[in-house]
Amino acid sequence: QIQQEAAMQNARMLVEKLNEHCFERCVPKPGSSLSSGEQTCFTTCMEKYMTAWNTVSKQYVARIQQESQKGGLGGGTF
Amino acid sequence: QIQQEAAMQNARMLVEKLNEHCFERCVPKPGSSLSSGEQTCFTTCMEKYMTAWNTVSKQYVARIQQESQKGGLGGGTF
Amino acid sequence: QIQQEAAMQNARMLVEKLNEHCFERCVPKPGSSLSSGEQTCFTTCMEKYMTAWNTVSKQYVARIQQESQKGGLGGGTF
Amino acid sequence: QELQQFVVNESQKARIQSSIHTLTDTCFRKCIPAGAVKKGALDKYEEPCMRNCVDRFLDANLVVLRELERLRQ
Amino acid sequence: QELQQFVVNESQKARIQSSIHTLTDTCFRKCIPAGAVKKGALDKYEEPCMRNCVDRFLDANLVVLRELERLRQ
Amino acid sequence: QELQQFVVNESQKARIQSSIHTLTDTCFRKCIPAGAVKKGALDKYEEPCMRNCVDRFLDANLVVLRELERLRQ
Repeated sequence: QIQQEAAMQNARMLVEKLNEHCFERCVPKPGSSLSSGEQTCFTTCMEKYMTAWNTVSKQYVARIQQESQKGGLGGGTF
Repeated sequence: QIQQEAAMQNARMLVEKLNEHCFERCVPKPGSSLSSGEQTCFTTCMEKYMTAWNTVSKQYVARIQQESQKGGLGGGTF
Repeated sequence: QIQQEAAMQNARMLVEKLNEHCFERCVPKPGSSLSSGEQTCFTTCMEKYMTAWNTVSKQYVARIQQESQKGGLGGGTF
Repeated sequence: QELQQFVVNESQKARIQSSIHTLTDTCFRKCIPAGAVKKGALDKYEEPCMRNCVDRFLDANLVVLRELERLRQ
Repeated sequence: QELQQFVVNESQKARIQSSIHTLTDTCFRKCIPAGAVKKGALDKYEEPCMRNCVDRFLDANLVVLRELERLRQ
Repeated sequence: QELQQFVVNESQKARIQSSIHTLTDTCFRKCIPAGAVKKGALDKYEEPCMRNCVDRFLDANLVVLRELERLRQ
């Protein structure tokens, strides 16, 4: 249950950050409705942010494993 | 008591954000004292931030109610 | 043990903020390795951030003491 | 069980409060021009901008949630 | 009761630590010019700027608290 | 003792998750040009930039940790 809570927390964080970045970029001046251009920008931006998040995760985990094989400083520090 | 703690937490957050925004805007170069111009800017900015916070609260709560009447996705998601 | 945990938390926060500021300033375009210029900038920036943190701590604590001697509003408010 | 309901309600309220702070932060930045502040009230451009900003942010939020729903299936 | 006092003290300390981090963050941004960093020490402009920044931030804080006090009455 | 190990593991995982969010935030800002987003995929400049950004951030992190180690001695 703790793990499920952690996964939820993680998803919530992703959605929050994604909203923050994409709203910033796609809706410079909020009008009386979301224009179709803004909506497209938002969906695209969302896709890009999630791809970026995946890229970062992979790179980060690979690096941790690499450092922990080398032992030493890198082991417990990140 | 939990509710009181939450109200305190809420007020603290408001004051923190307000300070952050208004210090940024009103004190570009911190000098050896707060000039009267900076002080006026600060009080005005504070008033504006609190008005903005009120406007956002009302709009947000109205929207939640509207979505939860429609049911569906909007209900538990915000 | 709680105090040790707090000290750790404090150090972690310092390192986090320092990384954030110095990476922002010293590595504008991340390349395939950290250049020696970037590395020097980073060590210097780190030193500067820690000095700044010390300056802020001293000034802040001095101010709290000053205010609490005056009593009144300043006492419990910061 | 009542206690559990109480905790759920409180943490939901806390989440709403936190969203309101985030939204005020974001929309203040977007709708109130940078630099010194001249008037405490919101002027006739700023006020609707703040309200639209809240609504468009929540619209965008729904776009994200619908898309995530779609991807999960 | 001693435990309670201990918890109060610790959470007060935690709040002070957190304020110091926020202040360093804000004032570093304000007082240290953007871009690459050349010297580890604070120069003769940066050092008083950092100290003034802390004091003016706390002055401004007091302005807010006094105003809130006034509004509450 | 198993419980303790579980808590340690979980909080380590939480710290990793949180680092990934911070890194994505920082590197997205650095590698994806400001303004409207045209394509969902990362293009041939953005993709290596994101990966380099993660690695250089961790390199820089090591510089800091080594320096702190050195100062402590």
